[in-house]
Amino acid sequence: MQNADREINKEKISVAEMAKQILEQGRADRLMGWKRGEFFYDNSPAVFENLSELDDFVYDLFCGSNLSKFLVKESRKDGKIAVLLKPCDRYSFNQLVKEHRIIKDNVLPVEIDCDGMLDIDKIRALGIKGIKKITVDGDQLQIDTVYGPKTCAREDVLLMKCLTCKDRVGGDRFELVKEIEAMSSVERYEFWRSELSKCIRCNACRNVCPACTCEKCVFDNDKSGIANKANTDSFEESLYHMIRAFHVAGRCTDCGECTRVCPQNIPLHLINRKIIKDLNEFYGEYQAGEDDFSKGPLTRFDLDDVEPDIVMERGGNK
Amino acid sequence: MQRIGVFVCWCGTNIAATVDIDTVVEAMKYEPGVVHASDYQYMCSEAGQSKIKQAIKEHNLTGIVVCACSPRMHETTFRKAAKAAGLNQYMVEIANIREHCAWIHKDRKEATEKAVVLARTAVAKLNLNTPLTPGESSVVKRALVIGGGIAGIQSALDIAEAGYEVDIVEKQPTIGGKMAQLDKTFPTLDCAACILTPKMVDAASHENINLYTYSEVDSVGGFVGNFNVKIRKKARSVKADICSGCGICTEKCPSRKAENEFNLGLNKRGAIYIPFAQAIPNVPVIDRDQCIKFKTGKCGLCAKVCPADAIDFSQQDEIVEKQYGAVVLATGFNPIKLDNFDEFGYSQSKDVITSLELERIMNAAGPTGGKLLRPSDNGHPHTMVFVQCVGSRDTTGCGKTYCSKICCMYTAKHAMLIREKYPDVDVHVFYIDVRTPGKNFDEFYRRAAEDYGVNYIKGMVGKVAPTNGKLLVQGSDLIADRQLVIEADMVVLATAIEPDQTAKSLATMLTASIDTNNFFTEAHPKLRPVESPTAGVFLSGVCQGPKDIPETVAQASAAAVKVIGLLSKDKLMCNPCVANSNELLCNGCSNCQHVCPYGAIDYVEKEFRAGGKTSLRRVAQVNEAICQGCGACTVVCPSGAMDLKGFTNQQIMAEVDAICR
Amino acid sequence: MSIENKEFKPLIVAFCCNWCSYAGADLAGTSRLAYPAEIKIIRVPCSCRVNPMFVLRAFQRGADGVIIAGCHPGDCHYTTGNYYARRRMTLLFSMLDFFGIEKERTRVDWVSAAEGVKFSTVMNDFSKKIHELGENRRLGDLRCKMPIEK
Amino acid sequence: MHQKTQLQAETIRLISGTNTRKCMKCGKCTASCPAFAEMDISPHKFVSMVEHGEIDKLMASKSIWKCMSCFACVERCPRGVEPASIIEAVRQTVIRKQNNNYLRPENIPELLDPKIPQQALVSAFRKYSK
Repeated sequence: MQNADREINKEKISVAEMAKQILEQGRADRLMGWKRGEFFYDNSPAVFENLSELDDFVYDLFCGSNLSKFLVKESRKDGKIAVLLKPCDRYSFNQLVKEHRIIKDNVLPVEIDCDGMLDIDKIRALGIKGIKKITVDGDQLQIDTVYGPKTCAREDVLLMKCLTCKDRVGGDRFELVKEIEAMSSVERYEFWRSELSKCIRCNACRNVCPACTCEKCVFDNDKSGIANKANTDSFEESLYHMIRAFHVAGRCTDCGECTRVCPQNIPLHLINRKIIKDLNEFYGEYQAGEDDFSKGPLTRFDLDDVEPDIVMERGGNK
Repeated sequence: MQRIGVFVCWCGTNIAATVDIDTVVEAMKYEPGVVHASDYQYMCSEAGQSKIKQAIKEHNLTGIVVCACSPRMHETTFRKAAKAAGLNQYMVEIANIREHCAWIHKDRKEATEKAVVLARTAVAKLNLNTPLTPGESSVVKRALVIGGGIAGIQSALDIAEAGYEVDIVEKQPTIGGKMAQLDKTFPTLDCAACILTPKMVDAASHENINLYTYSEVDSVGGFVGNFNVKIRKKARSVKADICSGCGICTEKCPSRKAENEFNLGLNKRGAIYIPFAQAIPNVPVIDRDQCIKFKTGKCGLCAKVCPADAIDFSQQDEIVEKQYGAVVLATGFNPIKLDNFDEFGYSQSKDVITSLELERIMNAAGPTGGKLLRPSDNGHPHTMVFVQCVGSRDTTGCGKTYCSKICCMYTAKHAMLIREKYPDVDVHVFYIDVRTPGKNFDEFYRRAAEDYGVNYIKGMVGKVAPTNGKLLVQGSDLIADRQLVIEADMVVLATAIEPDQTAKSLATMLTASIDTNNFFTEAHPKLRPVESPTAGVFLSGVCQGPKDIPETVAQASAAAVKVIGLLSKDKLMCNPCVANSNELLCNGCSNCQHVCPYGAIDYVEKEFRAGGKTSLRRVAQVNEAICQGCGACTVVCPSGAMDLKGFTNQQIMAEVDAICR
Repeated sequence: MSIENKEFKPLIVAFCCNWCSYAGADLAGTSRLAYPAEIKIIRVPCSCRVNPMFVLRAFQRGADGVIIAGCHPGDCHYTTGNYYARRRMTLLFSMLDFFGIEKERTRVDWVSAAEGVKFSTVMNDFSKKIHELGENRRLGDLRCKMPIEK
Repeated sequence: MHQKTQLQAETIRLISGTNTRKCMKCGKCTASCPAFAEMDISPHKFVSMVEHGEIDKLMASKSIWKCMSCFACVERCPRGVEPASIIEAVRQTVIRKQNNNYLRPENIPELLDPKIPQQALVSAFRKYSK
């Protein structure tokens, strides 16, 4: 996926150096990247307006967040903004350009490399506490902790979304979806009931989702009939994730941000992936955000599409 | 808050017999917004309507729910009544408690419960209704008639006489259709050509009628009042404007291999041909599949002999794009293929023919010059057997389930004509039923039997076996309860008729519905028989259902009247139940534009002020004159900005809630 | 179970397009072709007007089955509406199945204005299926803690 | 109709799987029948007689043993009524009452004639055995 109007790091200089050069040379007025957080593992998205602000710039193993969505607002401001796009972020970027949510002319997309981002929770789950610093050593991570040096396999602590990165060779991103499909209907129901019971309706999944950029979200709109109002009945509660998944169907790029940010660790991306899997099987392979012009699978049709009965005939036990 | 009146109709006993009206009325009184509920025996009657009007004024109602028959039946009636009483006509909702309740349920308690639910669903929807105003669109004062048979010609003539332009599109090289192939017509026995050809000439010479022969409709866009049609004028390879119609080319053409379609393949024609002597336009056409010039590059004899230099081998198909206010479908019929009816031996013997083939044989301009000759040896037949209902009334899938309607009468005609001209010929007719409703029809059939001695046999033919130059017809005589074998010289099959195959593709292009047999569906089987459910599309002739010539002509004129009524209007009221975009919510994502079948959605950059700042945003705008209100856009809109007036998200959800309460 | 089933009165919502299926339902009525009273019809202009949210809402409010009926593919009054509906509903049904909601509770069928008999058959058939499935508990509230019987 | 005859007619309809009401009395079955000359009751009457419950008469009829089960009537009936199936059903009813086998598998080889169509053989076996 390469576009002529995109910055590509040809000289293989560091991302920080690239960022500096872009602002220095005035190729953009502002730059969207990541800023060091209070802790080394909580880098957050930030806009840098001048060179001195770039002192806080960081691009390391904890820059998982997808910057595309911020451009919906940022690209509408005056001046040009450069944005750093990891390979996985580019799909969201394209999709948003396609939907006219990002004003393309005001953005300088900068493609940067990524070898996979880390999940701090996974590292902690290995019993590694008091972490001071993490360095990469081939497949291994050297972790400097207050209790002395530790190591772990890099593969074991990658973000979920990096494990099924579209640029990785091999692996099946639908593996978990298939596992759930193979369950009995009751098992599936119990699985989702136990997962969705954890939801606290914090809306983090929606807020981070690059496909959820509506001017006004239906869940915030009293007139939509599904608004997030006082819990007079459980409709909104139980169906929130279904409606959300359907809303982004055909537009979801499978960026995995929903699961990354979920404070309750609900594997929300599996719902979206199930839809992507179905779309691929029924209507041919389609990757939302592969380009910024093609029609999505739900806004086109074929005369000989499968009938809905196929759901009845397909696998998936009762 | 609305002030709603609920009116429950008894429909005589149609509803009242199964639904307890009082219970429904009583239950509605407690529904939110309802301030009045009453009932009446016939709500649609003048008295019923005035009850509604009175209640609207008396109770100062803002909307009414009528619990009655299907909205497809009387919605318009009640809307007019509401309008007359000063209400907006879209503040009317119908609860269908007849077709969807009283008529299909037997249990009174069950039906009453359902009627209450249906009524409260309508109330729930009405609570969210807002007055709607229909927009207006212009009317192109020109009609398109598809099909140039007697139906199309009659419709076109009537419309043209009223002063409107009409174009006829006919796929054959000439207008005339099936009637041009017929010999005589029942029940008067006057010759078909004598009454048809003057009409053909009238159509061709009428200043308001424009003929597109050897042409087909390629695509149709637009809507009532503004259809946009692409017509493909197939290449005739003859310049129609300079051809004098002398016919020398058709005589000199050395190719004689093509089957003459007009004579149903009973003889041959040249590669350049005029279908029949009275063809209109009288311009030949080159059959490129047969033409030696097109096949080998050599010949070109027709071009050499043409005194007008009208032959043009390089002619291409031409696409004409035109606007029409109304479309008349007059696509007609064909006899079915007899592949599924081997027992009648049609494929085994030349002497087994269809009735339409017999028409050609009997016709003075036909392949035998009007002499009744056996196709196999040109001999004079002595015994003829007619078989009725061949492929009609067949529920096994081999033929057609319906009665083809015209066969009884034309068979009587054939039998009579043969007996009159050749009294030495024995004529036997196998029939299942003889159906002769129609003016002077039964008298005609009885004359065939009584005056002309046609032997009518109640029974069916089971097998026709060609043996030693004869046809052994094995049939049953149910009155005598016996099986009989007739040694016949010719067998004539009254073959079922089916709609022309173009009906199906036209139905798709025009979104006009067709039934399981591919006949066009009428808007109402009794009350709107010549209109398609699609506004601006009208039906003429057999494309709507089997009919004979008098009926066809009557329907053609009726369709013309409907067209004239439409074209006489300067403006049409548009359906106000169209899509509507809430610009404040619109993301500008173009999803709605992608799915709109009419191209009714445009995007504009619009300024919005919020928090003291102005910003430009891309938002969707619906062209209300073009939108037909399907609602496809509403579902793909992620933010819910796109909604459908009259069927809003909130209204439908309120209906769901009311049903599921 | 069997006693429960006897008392089970299902609630079925049918979305019918105005041009074909609603007219088909009218024809079923005119022809006096019975189907169960638990089926309640909502008229929509086209099957493509049916938002999956409506289907979910019906289930959540206690419907035991939802059926969407439209013109046969190719016969849509609006030319293409039912093609979109077909994709949306296929996807929705598959997703519901993925959540463990009995997939037989949902159905799409194509009924033309001339198919009164088919309308009645389809409705009887669907109702029978819902009777077999019993009450819709799963989607009523996917998050409630009440365990379902297996 | 008498209860007994009604039951008999119902049995015939059940065994044959036909709906006699579909008959539109066109007579194509009788017209098609190659064994008509041998029959005392014509094929089309079979249908109406079942419809009217005259099963006893049918069971006594010669026709049921003359039908060759060629299925010409079934093939050509425009309404899908299947007179041959009705005749077969009546035969079945007669045989069940008689409790007798007219044809045994062991007798088949000696009766075999290569000219007999397979279908006729199968039909005969069904016809003359229980």
